[in-house]
Amino acid sequence: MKISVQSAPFDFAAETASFGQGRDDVGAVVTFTGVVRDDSGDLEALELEHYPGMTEAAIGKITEQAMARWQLADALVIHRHGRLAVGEPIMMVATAARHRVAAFEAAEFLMDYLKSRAPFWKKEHMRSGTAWVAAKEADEDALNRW
Amino acid sequence: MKISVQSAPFDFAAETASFGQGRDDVGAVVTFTGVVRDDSGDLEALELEHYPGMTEAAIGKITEQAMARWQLADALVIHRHGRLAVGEPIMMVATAARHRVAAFEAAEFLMDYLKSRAPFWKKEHMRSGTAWVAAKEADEDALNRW
Amino acid sequence: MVEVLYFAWVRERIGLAREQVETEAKTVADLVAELSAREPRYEAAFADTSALRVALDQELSEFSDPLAGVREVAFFPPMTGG
Amino acid sequence: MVEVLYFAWVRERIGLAREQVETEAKTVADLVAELSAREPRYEAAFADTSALRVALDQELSEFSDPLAGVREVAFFPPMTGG
Repeated sequence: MKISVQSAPFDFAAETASFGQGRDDVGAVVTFTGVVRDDSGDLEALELEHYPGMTEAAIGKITEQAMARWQLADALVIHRHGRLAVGEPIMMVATAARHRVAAFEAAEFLMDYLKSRAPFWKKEHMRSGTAWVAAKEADEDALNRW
Repeated sequence: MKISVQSAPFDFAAETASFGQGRDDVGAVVTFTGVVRDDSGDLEALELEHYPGMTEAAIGKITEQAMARWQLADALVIHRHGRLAVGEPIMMVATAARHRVAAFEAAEFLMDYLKSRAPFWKKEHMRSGTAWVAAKEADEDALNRW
Repeated sequence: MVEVLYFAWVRERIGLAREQVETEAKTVADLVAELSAREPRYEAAFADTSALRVALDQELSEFSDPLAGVREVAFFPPMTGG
Repeated sequence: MVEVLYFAWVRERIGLAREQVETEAKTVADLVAELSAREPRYEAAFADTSALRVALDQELSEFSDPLAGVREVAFFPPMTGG
């Protein structure tokens, strides 16, 4: 299990190269990568604020829960903070399990958690000004299904 | 969109390096990798037979359906055939979409399809003998939810 | 004349990967009956068609489907890919 | 004495990232009332607590929770990570 909250870019290839490898009980590896998207055509960058200390602890705790619930062989969460340009990866999650359903469900659960319970806040820097991103009810609903 | 049915190993890092990149409408990339697992402790290798011609066409068609249904920015399916040792990657799927739910759902749909509709057959080479893997009702049920 | 293909344990049981078959069969089921009547190894392979799948010209099909115009028929067990 | 932290637009509205607060407040809600009474910028930040979240010693908590033994209180809007 690896949790990292960092401002530096992460290397997806390096992170996934050894993830879930060298074990004969891993049949399924799922990864999710979140990327800065520009829906308005007006976005210059995203700024991610977080709560140092709480962020790592909270993600670590929920990832341990996911490991136990879906009997994961391994799990990885990397989340960036700071200023990110359109097209840059914001975060990634990886899960390794015996079966595909467990690997998919655990990755989705971690994503739903990160969207609505991990202490991150996004601010959009647009050519026309700046604005904090509002929380979506859909993200809260997504978490409640677990 | 890329579909490949091949006996050679694939390079996950190389395949994902450029996947879904350089577009400002991609917010979510999901990958799934299937790995040869040894549940019995007796497995030497897996042998995958397929139906050349039909395999590529069938996967291409279903991937086009997934692209349209979940409005994917891109999709990738690589599936190996031939003899594969425990721990070797069998196949991978990748999906790129605006939102995470679409990327996850499309990847799961493609997996459910590949498990029960793509013309592949697995044979287990065990120390104690060989046996064709039986289809699982659960895989058929999984496909029917879509 | 149709090209008939066999995969996985169907191929192993019949002992052939493909063959050309001269037939007047109207449906897949008719063709199965013709083949089963040939030899015990065919009869064994086709004993339980509920355990088999068929593709006509590389499209998954039903045993009740007509063979008119079909060039390639493939028989195989349920798929186990991924 | 508790350490009070503010994040995102709560931080911007109050104009502070953190401060030490001398308080006898029994609950988070009491602390919010004390802070709101200080200055308009606090009042503005805490105007609608249904739009806010609170963490006590880095655990998500409720506004009705007691402050006894708590060293760190953080106020912030609903999270928008991932």
